[in-house]
Amino acid sequence: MTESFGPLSPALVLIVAGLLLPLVRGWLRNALFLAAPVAALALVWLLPLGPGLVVDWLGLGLVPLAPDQLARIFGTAFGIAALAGALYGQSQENVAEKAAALIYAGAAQGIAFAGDLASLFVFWEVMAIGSTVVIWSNGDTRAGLRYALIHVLGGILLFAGIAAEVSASGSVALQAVRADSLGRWLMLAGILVNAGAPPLSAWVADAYPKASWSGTVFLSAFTTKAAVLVLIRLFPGEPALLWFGLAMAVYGMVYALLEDDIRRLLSYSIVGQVGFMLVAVGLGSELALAAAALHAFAHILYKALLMMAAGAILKATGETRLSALGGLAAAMPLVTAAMLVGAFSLAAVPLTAGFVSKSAIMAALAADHAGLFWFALTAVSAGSFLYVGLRLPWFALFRPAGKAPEPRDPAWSMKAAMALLCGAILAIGCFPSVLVPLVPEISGVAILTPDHVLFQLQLLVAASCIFVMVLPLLRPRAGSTLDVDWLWRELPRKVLPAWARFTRPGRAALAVLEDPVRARLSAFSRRFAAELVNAANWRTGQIAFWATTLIAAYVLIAAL
Amino acid sequence: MIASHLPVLLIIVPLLGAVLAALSRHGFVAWLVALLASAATMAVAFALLWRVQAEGLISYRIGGWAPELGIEYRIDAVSAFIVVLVSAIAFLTMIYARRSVLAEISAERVAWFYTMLLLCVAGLLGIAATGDAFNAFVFLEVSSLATYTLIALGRDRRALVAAYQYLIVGTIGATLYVIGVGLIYLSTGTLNIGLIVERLASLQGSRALTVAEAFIVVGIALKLALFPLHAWLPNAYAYAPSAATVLLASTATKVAVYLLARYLFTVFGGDIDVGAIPISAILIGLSVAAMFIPSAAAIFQNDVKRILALSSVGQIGYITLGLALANQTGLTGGLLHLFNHALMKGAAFMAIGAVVYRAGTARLDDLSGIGRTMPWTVAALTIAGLALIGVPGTSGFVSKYYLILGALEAGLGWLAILIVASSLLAVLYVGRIVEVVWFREPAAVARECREAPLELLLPMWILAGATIWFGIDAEWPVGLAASAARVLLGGAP
Amino acid sequence: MERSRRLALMALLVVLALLVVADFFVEDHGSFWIDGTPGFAAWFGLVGAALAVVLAQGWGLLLRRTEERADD
Amino acid sequence: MTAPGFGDPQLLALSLALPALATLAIALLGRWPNLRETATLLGAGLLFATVMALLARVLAGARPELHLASVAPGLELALRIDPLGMLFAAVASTLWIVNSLYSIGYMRGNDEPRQTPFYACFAIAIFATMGLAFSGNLFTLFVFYELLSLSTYPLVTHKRSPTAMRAGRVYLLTLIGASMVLLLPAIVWTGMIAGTLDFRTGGILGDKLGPVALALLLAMFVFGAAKAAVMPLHRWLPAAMVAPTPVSALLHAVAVVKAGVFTILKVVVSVFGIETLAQSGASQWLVYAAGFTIVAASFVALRADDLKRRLAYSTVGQLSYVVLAAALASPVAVLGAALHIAAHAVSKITLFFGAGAVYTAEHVTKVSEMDGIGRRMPWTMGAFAIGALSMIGLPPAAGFLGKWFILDAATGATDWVAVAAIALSTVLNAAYFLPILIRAFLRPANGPRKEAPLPMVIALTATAAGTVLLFLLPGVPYRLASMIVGG
Repeated sequence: MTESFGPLSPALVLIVAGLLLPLVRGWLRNALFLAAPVAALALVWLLPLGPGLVVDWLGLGLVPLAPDQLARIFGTAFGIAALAGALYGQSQENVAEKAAALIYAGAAQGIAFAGDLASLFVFWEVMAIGSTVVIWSNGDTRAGLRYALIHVLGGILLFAGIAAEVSASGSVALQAVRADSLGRWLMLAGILVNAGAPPLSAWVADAYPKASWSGTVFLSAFTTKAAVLVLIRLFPGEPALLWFGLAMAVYGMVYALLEDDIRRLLSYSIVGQVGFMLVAVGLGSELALAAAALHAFAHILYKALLMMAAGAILKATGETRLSALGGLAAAMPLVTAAMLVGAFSLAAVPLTAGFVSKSAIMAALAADHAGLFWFALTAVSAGSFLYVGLRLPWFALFRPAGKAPEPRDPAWSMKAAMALLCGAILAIGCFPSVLVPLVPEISGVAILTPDHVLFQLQLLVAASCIFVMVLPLLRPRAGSTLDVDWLWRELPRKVLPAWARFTRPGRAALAVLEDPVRARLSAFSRRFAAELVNAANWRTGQIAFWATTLIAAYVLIAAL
Repeated sequence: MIASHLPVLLIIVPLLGAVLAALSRHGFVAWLVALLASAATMAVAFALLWRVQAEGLISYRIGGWAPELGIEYRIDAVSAFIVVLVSAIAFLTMIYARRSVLAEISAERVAWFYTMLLLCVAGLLGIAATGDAFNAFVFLEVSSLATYTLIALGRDRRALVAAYQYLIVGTIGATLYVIGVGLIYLSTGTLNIGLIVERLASLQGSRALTVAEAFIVVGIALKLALFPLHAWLPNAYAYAPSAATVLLASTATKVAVYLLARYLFTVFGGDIDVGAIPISAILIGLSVAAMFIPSAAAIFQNDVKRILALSSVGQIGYITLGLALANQTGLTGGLLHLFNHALMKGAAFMAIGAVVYRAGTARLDDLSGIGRTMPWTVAALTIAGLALIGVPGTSGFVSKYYLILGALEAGLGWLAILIVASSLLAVLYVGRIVEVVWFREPAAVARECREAPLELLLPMWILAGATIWFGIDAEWPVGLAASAARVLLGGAP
Repeated sequence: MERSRRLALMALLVVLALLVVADFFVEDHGSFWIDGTPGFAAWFGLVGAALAVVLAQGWGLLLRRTEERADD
Repeated sequence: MTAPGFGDPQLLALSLALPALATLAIALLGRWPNLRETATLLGAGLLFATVMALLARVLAGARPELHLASVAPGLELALRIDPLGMLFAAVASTLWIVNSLYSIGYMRGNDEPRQTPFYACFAIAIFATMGLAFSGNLFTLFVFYELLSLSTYPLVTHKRSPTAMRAGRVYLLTLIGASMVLLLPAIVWTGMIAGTLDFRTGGILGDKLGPVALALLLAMFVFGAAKAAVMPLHRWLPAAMVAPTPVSALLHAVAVVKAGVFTILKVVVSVFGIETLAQSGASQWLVYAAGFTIVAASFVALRADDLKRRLAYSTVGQLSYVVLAAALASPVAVLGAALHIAAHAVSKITLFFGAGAVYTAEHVTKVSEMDGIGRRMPWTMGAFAIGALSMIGLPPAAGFLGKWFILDAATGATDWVAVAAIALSTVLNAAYFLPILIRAFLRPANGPRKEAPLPMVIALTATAAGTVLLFLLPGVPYRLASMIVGG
């Protein structure tokens, strides 16, 4: 049955559409922009599950299209994100961004469906290119360059790891492994860079907010989640991931609590949420992996929705800093609703998709008796509600604003996209059983049971109490929080001049020593050259002298 | 009948030619005589080569006297090799000489010039052909005296000074040589080389002999311009008439090398270190010095003729290095380089002579862009230059290849590196010429020039063509050089 | 603390108390020794959220700067 | 495919005769530029056809041979096609067509003087490249190697400015100097030890040399082939950038530099034999040397503002990828090296074409002057972007191919130094190529759209397309490359 669709993979559809996009104009361009994700989404479901199609390339048996359950989960999520993003971005004028966004989405689909390491890597890099162009299209070159370089670094680490894996095992097959050799560590490191794991997590909050109002929606969906997908495939149950995940969850929460800019805040929260997924992947049980996939699915939906809301605010007011916003709820009701749905979903408020997926993760942790992680993540969940469910809506939307910006109503397409995602999130939240065909492993998880709902509500209300109590502390303040990227963004600026100052005396001393030597050398070479110029003008006596010397030498040696 | 008298004909034909040319007193007639005589000589030389290859050693006793009393001419593979080279170059020089000489020498001296040219050739051939140590001295003097005159005929006033210097140095050299021969005669009682070899076998370790060798080697070294005894050469070549320079550069030093090889190998035995004298080591040292120092000096010259002359001194270093290595491959390389260098330097001096013929100068500064107006001439010069560097595809490469191989066979890896490293100096001086003549905008002089006449181009291109030809198919010269080397090392002829 | 905030806090605490009470009436499926106890989520949420704020504030004191990054 | 009686040796002879004839025709037709250019294009086209015919034979398993001349005992001028040479020849002859087209646009667009010698020398260089690729023994290789150096000297000094002449001197001295002082003795030494100079897969040295001597001999070959620009013998390459862009494009991205790495690779495969080399460990030092070159060149490129200089240092780095692979001395590494030769050729020529097009249209030579140029010349800079991606090694561009196998080999040999060098340089490559693209596409354009002359645009579009196609359909080069070691 795979044969009947031939090589028509969702990835190919999107990438080709992306390449064609700049060539068509007017309504056709917008139609294509929208139709391609629809077609891709349809293909995700039409492709029958199976071992896929083997292509010979460079002597490697590549399987660029291997539909399985996991591919379908992520394919669906990526498809919905692409569709919603395309709908949302209809009014975006920049064709480069739109084309790149489609290629980006296509590459993500490609990763989802890749059945071997080589095709995986190819799509991995195409994804890096697509996302970089999406960021660049908004014109911030320096951040874009930093983003690109970090991803090239991640890419080459993964590449080296894959090469090591292939040369060790002799095949490009995707198989679950442990990080037990340098090559596999490289592979893991490459994936973790994309997942936003420490120490290089800073790129997420650095780059994503630099994209346009519509570009960020795409960015929030694909790169990190694709990394989670690959981790599920390659490193399920890798213990190191537990700790990486926990660190990311805490990091994301702390930085998000401090952040002023909405989109940066949401970017930090991506890291935090991916941390949840990584913990689940590190756990490695079937349920945990399914939960990780499900959380990725849900996260794609609600984070896209949040980014859409943020993008709408940006488009309407030209501002995304909490400290400069406020009181938008009345003027932008739909955006307010969207942001609340998204935020609540992130915070796992019951009846949202996030509640379903986070419950699955917690259940998996409980099932494996991973007490430490269970308690820690529960605490982080409470903290997450603080920043995204309370702090963000309060300061952006509800608090009385000193100077009220004059928002413009978002375009119909943006509204439609937000409505679509709100609907999806709430539908999943209310009827978790719709996910069972997609993720059968969660059927046994208690989700909308009274005790579980009550538990979650207590947690959320408790967090709300703390929020109200310490509200002044959480007031957004303009500024920035230092991160690891200080090392490459600011350290060189401080060190290089200091280094120059430091080496100047040394160089001066060297020059003092060097100059006479050089002068003497040049004098010598001048004399030498003069000597050579006149080499032919020896006097006869000199020749006679040499002849005599030679004979004398001969005779002398002979006499000895 | 004639065939049996070939060895002596080799000398007699040019001598007779010289006499006729002197008697003719007319430039053109003298030239014609010289041309015919050299053509005949060349024919004789090739016939000799053919006979040597077929029969081996040819011994010819003048007047039928026994070696003890009379003079013996001995033609073996080595002599034949040299004889062919000298006579062929001489013939080409004659073709080249007519127009060149007309332009450079006043009309009343032209006949005199050809006389001297033929005398010189006769002397050089005689050295190669004779089997008698003193007779070799006589021929050496004949050729030298002719050479002094030839140089002195140069248009430039400095030619006289150069000729005078050469006269003094040459005389010193000849004197040292004859002292050495005298010492040998005192020890062995004979001047015939064949007999000397026989009698020396019983005289190993004699002091007198050692001293004799010292005198002979240094004497010949003066003639072949071995560094540091080379200083007479650059000015002599630079100021002599172009045609004379061609002949001298291609043959005179080569014949001296032949004589050196004769003494080192044939007379004093295959092991060229005689007694306590490490001739091999000294010769290697001097050869290496020759490869570097004069070549480096060449880079700084502004007169193309002087560049080429100093380059000759350097190239002689390679040849003597081949002798010093004293193994089959190395010696083959040395002799092959002798042959190849004659061709390439001949072509180069012919080319620069043609340039002088048209432009009136050999100063590099004045020759900017002359390749634009004299492409064929300058192309020949370039080919010769590439061969001097040792670019593969030219004959220079093949001989250097054998030298490197010889050095490696002797276990002297560093020497192999030095051989190629010194080629870099050639890259510099040749590159300098090439850059100026091809890649600069034409100067005033160059713009007014026309291509050289066919008479100059023809012999020049025969030599340049041979340089390329023997770079691609070197079987013939390699065969000649290899069999000569075998003879010198005491193997079968 | 201004009045509206105090009111809100009171209201929230009341809600929380009600939830804790309700917790006594549902069957808990605790996975660990403590998490099944009634009201666990309430006090854990208070402590967890407070810890989060403290952690963030502490981190902010150390690394938060008032100026924007040079090339943001 | 061909008439009966026209067998492999004849085809082989034809592949050398065609560029030679083209040289002659170009020289004779100098007065009529259109005819002269026709001769160039015709020669290129026919050569391409010939090489393709040979390619089909070689893929089918034939190994055509042709004896040209015996120079002296032990010195034979002989040709023999093996897969590696075939790959090199195919790349060079294909790109000669594109480059000819481009040259015509460039030379006319810039009103360059001395066009006849330019085209003639170009044809000689191709002649030498063909001979080099098809050489059957070390001596033949050396002959064509030197011919290539000599024939490109006039091209480097084409501008005749003092800078150009100085660069020409550096160029010639380094290339000829290194080849004479090191390559030639290495060849002679090899001949002495092995008793033959013929190339033979698996090597001719056997176990006649110890590890130290092997390492020394390898060093002589590597640094002797200075065209491979392994540091410290790399200075000639940036210096040679004074040449007109088509020269930089074909010769300093394809023919000349590839001749260097081709020589090294060929020597490793067919003189040392990869097994001998791998077992003795004599090439380990070269991994470090090449790794250093890769990284150091990238750092220099990072700081270069002159576009062609940046590309030149990029070339220096990329060449050492091949050298590194050769040093790893495993079948996979050789495969990667061969593919990298092809991939780098087609991508780097695209980059140089782009640089030349920008120069012709706008007289821009510095990266700092390229603001917004991508908006004005979208085709040119689009192609440039593809070339840049390929240099970084990102799919879907050809640069990925070689890197894949080289990394495979490096990790397979657990040579983490090599892996680290490649990883670091990849990031650095991105760091010096991406700013160009950012400037070109993201800064506002300061003028109307204005593309380079049409022939140039066609040429660079073709090579950019080739860069992507080579990635998507690497079948033929892959098969050739995997035949190198396999037989």
